[in-house]
Amino acid sequence: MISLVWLIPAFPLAAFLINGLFGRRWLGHWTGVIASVAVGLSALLSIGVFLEVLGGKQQTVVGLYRWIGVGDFSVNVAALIDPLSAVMLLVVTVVSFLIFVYSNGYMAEDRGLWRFFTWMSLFVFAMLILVMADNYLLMFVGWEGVGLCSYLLIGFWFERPEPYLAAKKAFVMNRIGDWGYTIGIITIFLVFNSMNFLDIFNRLATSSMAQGVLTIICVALFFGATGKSAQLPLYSWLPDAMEGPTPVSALIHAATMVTSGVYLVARSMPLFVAAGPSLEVVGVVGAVTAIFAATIALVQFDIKRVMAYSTVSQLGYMFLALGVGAPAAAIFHLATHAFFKALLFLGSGSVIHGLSGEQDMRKMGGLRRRMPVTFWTMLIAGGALAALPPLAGFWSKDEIVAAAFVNGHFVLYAIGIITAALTAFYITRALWMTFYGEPSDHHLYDHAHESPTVMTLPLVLLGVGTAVLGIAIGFPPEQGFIHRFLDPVVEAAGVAEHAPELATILLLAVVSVAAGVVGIGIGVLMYVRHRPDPAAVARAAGPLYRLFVNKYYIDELYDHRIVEAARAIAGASWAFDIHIIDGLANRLGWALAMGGQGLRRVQTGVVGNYALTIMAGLLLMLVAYGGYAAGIFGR
Amino acid sequence: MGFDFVEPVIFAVLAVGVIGAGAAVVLLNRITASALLMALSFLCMAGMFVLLGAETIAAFQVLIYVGAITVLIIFGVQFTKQGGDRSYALFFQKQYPIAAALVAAVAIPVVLFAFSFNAPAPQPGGGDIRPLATSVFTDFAFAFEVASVLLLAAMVGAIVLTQRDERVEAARRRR
Amino acid sequence: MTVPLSFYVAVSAGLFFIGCAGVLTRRNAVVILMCVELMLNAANLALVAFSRRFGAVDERGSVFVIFVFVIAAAEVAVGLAIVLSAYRNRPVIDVDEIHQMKG
Amino acid sequence: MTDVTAVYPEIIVTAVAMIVLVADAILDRRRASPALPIITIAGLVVALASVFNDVPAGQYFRGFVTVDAFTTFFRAVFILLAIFAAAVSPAYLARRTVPPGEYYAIICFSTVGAMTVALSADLITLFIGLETMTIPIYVLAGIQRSDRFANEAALKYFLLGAFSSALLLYGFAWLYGVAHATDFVAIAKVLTTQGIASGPTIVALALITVGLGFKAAIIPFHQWTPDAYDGAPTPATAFMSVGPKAAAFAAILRVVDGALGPLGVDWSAVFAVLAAVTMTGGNIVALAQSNTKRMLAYSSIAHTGYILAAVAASKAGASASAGVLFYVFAYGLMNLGAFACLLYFDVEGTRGATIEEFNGFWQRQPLGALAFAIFLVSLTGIPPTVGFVAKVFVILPVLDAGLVWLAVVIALNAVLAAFYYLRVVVHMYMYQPEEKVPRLVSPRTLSVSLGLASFAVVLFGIVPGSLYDWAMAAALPLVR
Amino acid sequence: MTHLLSLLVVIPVAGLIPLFIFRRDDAAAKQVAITTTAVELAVSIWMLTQFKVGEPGFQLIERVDWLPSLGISYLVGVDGISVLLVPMTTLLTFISVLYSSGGAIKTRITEYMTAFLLLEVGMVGVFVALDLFLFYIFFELMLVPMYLIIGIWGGPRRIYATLKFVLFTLAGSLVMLVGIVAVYIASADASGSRTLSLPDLIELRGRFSADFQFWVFLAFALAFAIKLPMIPFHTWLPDAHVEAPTAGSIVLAGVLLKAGGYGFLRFGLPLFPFGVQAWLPLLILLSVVAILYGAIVSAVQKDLKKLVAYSSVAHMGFVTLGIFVLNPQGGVGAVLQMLNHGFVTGALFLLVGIQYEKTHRRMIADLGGLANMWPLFTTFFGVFVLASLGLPGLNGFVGEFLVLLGTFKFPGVPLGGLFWGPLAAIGVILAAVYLLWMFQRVMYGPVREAYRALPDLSRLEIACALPLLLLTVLLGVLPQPFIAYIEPSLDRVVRLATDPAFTVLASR
Repeated sequence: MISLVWLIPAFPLAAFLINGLFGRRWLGHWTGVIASVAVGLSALLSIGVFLEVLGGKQQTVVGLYRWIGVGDFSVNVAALIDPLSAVMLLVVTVVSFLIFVYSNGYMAEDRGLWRFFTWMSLFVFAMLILVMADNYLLMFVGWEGVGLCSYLLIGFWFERPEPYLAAKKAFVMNRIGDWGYTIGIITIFLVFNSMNFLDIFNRLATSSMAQGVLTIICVALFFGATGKSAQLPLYSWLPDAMEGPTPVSALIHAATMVTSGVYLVARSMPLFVAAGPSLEVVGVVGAVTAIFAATIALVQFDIKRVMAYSTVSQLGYMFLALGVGAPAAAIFHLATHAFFKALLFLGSGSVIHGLSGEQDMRKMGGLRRRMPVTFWTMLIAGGALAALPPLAGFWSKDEIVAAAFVNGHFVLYAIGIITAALTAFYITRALWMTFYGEPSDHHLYDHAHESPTVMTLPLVLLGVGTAVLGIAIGFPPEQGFIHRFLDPVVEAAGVAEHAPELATILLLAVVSVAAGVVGIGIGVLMYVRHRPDPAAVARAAGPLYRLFVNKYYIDELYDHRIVEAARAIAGASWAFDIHIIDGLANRLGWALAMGGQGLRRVQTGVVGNYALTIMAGLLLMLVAYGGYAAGIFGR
Repeated sequence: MGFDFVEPVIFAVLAVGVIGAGAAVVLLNRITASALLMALSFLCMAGMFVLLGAETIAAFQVLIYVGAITVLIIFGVQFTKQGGDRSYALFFQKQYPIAAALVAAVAIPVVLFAFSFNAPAPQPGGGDIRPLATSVFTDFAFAFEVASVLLLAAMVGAIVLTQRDERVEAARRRR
Repeated sequence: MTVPLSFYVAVSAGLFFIGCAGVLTRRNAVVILMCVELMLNAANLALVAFSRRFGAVDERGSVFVIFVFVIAAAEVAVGLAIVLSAYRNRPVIDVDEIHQMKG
Repeated sequence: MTDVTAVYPEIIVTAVAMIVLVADAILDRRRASPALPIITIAGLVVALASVFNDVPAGQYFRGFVTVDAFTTFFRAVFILLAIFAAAVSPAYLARRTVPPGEYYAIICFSTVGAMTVALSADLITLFIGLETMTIPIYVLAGIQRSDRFANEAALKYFLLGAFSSALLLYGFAWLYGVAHATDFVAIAKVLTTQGIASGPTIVALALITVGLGFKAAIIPFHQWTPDAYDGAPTPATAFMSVGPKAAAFAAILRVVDGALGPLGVDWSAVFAVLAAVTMTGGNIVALAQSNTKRMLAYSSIAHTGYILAAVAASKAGASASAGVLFYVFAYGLMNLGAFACLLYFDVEGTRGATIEEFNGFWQRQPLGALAFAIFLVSLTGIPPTVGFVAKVFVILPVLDAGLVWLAVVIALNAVLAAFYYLRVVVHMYMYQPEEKVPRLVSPRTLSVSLGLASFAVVLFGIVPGSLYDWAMAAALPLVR
Repeated sequence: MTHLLSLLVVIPVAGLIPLFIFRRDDAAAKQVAITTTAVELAVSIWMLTQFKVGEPGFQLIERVDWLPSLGISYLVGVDGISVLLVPMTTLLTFISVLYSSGGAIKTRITEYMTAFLLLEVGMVGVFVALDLFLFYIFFELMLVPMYLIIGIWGGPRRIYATLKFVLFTLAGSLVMLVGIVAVYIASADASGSRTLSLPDLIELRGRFSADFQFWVFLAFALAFAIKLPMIPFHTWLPDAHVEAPTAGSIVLAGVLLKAGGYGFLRFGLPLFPFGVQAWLPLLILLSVVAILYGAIVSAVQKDLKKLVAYSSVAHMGFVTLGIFVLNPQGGVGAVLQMLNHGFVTGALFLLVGIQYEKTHRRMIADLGGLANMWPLFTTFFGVFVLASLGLPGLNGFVGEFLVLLGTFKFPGVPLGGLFWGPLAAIGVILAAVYLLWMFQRVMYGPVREAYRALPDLSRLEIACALPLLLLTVLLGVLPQPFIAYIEPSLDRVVRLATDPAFTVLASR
């Protein structure tokens, strides 16, 4: 089965080509079917692969051909199948499949349907390359490929400016991150003389490396990860990315692409572990991002933006996990998050669909009667996000904060707990404003309707997943299936895994659940009992509130100050180009022409003057020859 | 042969004649006068040739320069006179200061260098017609032929430039 | 005593530069022509002087002079012809009046 | 009797002149105008053939006539240029009522003079040759009597020419006084022992430089050039601009390289500077010209500079002189052609067309435009044309002689030149013709000869080998 | 002893004859030109198959004495560096002619095609010539036809542009001519026999003293730097491109610029190792500056063609950088980058030209919303834009990445690869910025009424662009076969350039 692993990306690629070439003219709605079937097939295959890996095939490299090779530098197109990639394959294909199915309904009316499924297929292909690659360079292909697709899909509705501006922002910010990635991998090559994961880790194990250069490498790679996974300082593209169709947000900007940063760091764990300080960086950045984004999510009214910031925040958790040396927990959270966040997005998508495009939560309310399926599934997902046992989110997030505590990062732990409370609060707020209370806009309310089965079915499936996944693979804590499965990877990384005793685990679990409950409690108080009234709180918070609403003025900084500065520089250098560099050339020509005009005056046309010149010339000759003879000018 | 003042004295006189007449050609403003003084300068020059013992050259000098060339030039002067002689003496010319300075600057060193020619003991003069003739008609036979070609060309040229052009004349008369 | 060679050369040089001065300063084409003739004469004097005052009489200088006569004659003939044909079209003899072409 | 056979070419060319004059006299105008050029060209072709009849190289007329590869080369060049000039002229002469018989005869006389310069072995013959070459040219410049510009051109050229040949003569006189000899070999021998360290030598050298520099139009002795070229009837200009210049360089090689060779150290340094000044000055002023004829006049000054650079590189030995010879040939071909291209225009007087009048020339006269473009590209020095090869053969000795700066100056000047040459191409090909452009004429002889010439320009640009070898052979007798 | 290369040089010349015969008939002229270039393309591909991959030396050599007395000969041959550039040239020429025959050129067809055939002679010749004299002749032969193409069939300011182009190029190449002659003189051995044939010169380059190399390399570098162009000699490029007709831009960007980079690799590195070492710091600096500066300036261009032109400056910066880091990765990257730039930028100019033909607008501000009407055009344009900004999986990435890799490995003066590498990598970000900005401004947004009726790509236009698209993808996905062609010869060049013998020479 593993030998067939290349079929997994092959199917989406085929779908991409077919839809791309024939979609517009002939296929029409069939494009959706084709794409879904293709992804479904790869999902089946990856389940097979997963089982095989489970069956003990720990590390398999499936080579395809030599891609680039010059001198001592050589890179193959080859797949590395180990537990880590197996999990990722599974998550990616399965979630993608569900979302594809959902999209068939959601995008049905859009005349660009064929484009949508073409690019979605391409995205899945690229994502799979990213996950399967056995070396950093091939990974980079997928890495950029998903970036491209996200660009195309965010800008899907390119008649309006917002989408394509958001799209460009996303791509450019990713590119900035990729700068780090490039530097990282090239430095890796300089140090290890290879870009192949296994070679690198072997060399790392056998020979001792200089701390400094490893730190440079890791920081560079992590910088790349922040770009892709929307961490500080490169997070601000993700909220804007919500301009894309909702399934895109669900698939790319919640479940898969944005997690590839996490995957990168998890993949490079041995490097990070070997280079001590870099892990601290990862942890701190993750934690800060988590609480930072959560605070912004508190005050958003656009339902999708709430989800977006929550995604940023959750990704922060994952990096936090990596930072405190719990890669397994990170991957675990990645998986669960993929499910419940995708579900939240699809749910809100279903709401938007039901309200024919309305995204502002202030205009919603009371929808639970109108769209029950959506309501219930989102409720489950919300619970998971708020980390209520026994839902998936609880297990994974609990492990993260626990790991932070156990490994002695108490500050990070504290941040984690606070963030948990905030998370619980804003999700409560969002769900309440959407589904409870009185419909604030009756016109919308009356036309609201539940989505078709093709959309609700994936919701249900995801809901089930969200409900059971955690307990299925995450129990018992720290020894759950996922751990045993990922152990090889973790050990390879050489992370110090000291398993705490049960008491602490329970204690920590209680604390984090408590945090969640507190958050929910406050939320309920404010939005059900209206005491304290949200508006009053906002007024009381004053500047802090404004800070949150304006997202810490970071977009302001990025989109205006920096961009304007760049424009100014560019304009200046163009002026320099025209007036100085080119100007000099032209002025030289002008000067010569003027010189010609000047010399023309000497040509008076009067014979006497000409004779005079000749005489002067004679004098010059005498002086010259005399000078030479006397050796004045030297010989 | 003892002292012989004759030659130096004659030389001095001739030199004064050559230089003086030449200077007058440049300085005087009446063209006819200039022409005649030029002839005088040529004559003195012929005298110098005699003094140098080149009687043949002297003869040619008189024949060609004083005879032919001076006459030609005087004709030229006559032909071009009725434009009114608006030619001025040296000191009315525009660029004379620069010209004078330049010529002086060149002339002074050259004249000084001229004195650096030192001749060995003088040779007995004697007729120069024979060696001259042999040389011209043997060594320089070809050059001589070319010279004749030159004269022919000059003749043709002079004719073609001065012959009256019927149509142009007619046009002028019509005006 | 005979006059040394250098004196002859000096005289010729003097005459030569007088001619130069004339060419540079006079405006009448014919006068300029005369001045050129003076210069040629100066050259002749030098040539003859050299040819007669070398150790052994060397007639090449004199031969040169003969050819210079020829050249001078041709020059004058052509020169006057040119002056005349120009004068016929435009009765101006002062060369610094003649500068339609310049620059 | 061998003496006479040695100078058959000169005799034949003279004879041609005579025959033309006679034919002109006996034939009436109507039949003369077509017959004369044919007679001239035929006769000159015979003369050209006679150049190559194998006279054993050596001294004739008791050593006062040298016949060697050098002589042969220049004889051939002069006769070729004369043929070319005769071929492009007829239509113009007929149009402007220029007396054709005298015209062709004078060209032949001048050619005889030039050839005499090439074969001269001593100062006297050389001087006679120079004057025999120059004096007819004065006439040629003024031969369009009725035209004021022609008169002015002739007058200026004559007065200054006479002045400069007086200077040259005086220089020769002093050289004779210094060296006690007139033949180049003897002079060289004396100077070798004597060196430059005497006042008279310096004076002679200076005067000779000025005199020959005037004939070759070296700055600052060049000022007659634009006016004379501009005012003279265009076909005459075409010949003037190449024949006398070639002869001047023949003289420079014979006198300066030959007789004054021992003083090479001194004059080559001065010549290098003169060369740089000449090419730069010529080009810069040419930039500012709007009349193509005058522009070409200035450009010919610039080319003098290039040739002079090769002369200055005499330290490099034969390759320097070979460079001069090759460039002289190439220059004659392309410059005569370029001037002749102006003959397509029937503009007022003797002036050339202004650059605007060339707008859309490619439409009105495609082949003429093509030929002109080829000549201009060649003058610029862009391959595959003879002009480019010639530049290479100049740069080669210049670098060989260690004058790197001069080589760079040459290169940059070529860029300068490119500007104004290609501007003409721009006007010919890239602008539409304006309302009032001068009438065009397209005489067959002109087109044919230009076609041949432009073909030769390209041909020698692609296979210059044999020509260069010939130039090399011709240069060898000069180096002792 | 095959005559393939001579055939390549001769075919276009042969094409001139029928062209002259049919000069009155435009349609026939087009046919002749297309056929000729097609045959040329076929022959060049055949040549590719005849080439023995993996041998560093020159192959398919032909030698005919030309100026025997001067030891100059007609000497042609190819090695791994040039063997790929020749088919690229013929392909781009074919596409240009094909596109031009589709009505883009309306006046003076025959002259136009003649110019193109002559141009092809020059371009092919430059890549196959192994004798410096011959090389120079071809190098200049490219000049005049392009001068006419821009000047006659160009835009409103064509005269200024074309004169500028010619004067800049000439200024460089004439100085190089002096350099060539200097090399010729310096090549003299005891017996005084001299040569300009590259293989011989490489053998006897020991005769080139240190400061000789210093100056002569400068002379060569000037010509190539202007041709490339490198900062600060680049200002002719935008004008020339903006004014040139579409096909002219394609060939200019696609091939003529390459002559510069190729010249560095072919003559600069092997002949003047010390000169290279001496000028290395400056050249590296200029390359990196070109990458960043070119990108920054592109970002504020209002004219579509100008933007692409300035982007070429940046891309050629990668070429020179790759060449002068003097290691196999960099070098191979540079050559690949030359190919990629040829295909991608050529294609971009083609598409911009097509777009201009339809809308008659080139100001970015006047465009927009094209994606809706022209899905095909948008796809092509998008792919080439992405390739141009170095998206992995397309060809642009391979070259740029290898260059960056080489740069990081670059040991030395003055600051070392770890300084220059990341700096150059910034250029990749900037490329994304300005290209995407351009793409969205032109393609996205609401449809302009003025353009609503305009048709999408025609068959001919697709036929022109498709080969380039396929190559773009192929070179991105499967570059190894091409690298196999390049690498051996390039190793040789790099080894010649870093020959330790010359550090000794330098010390002397």
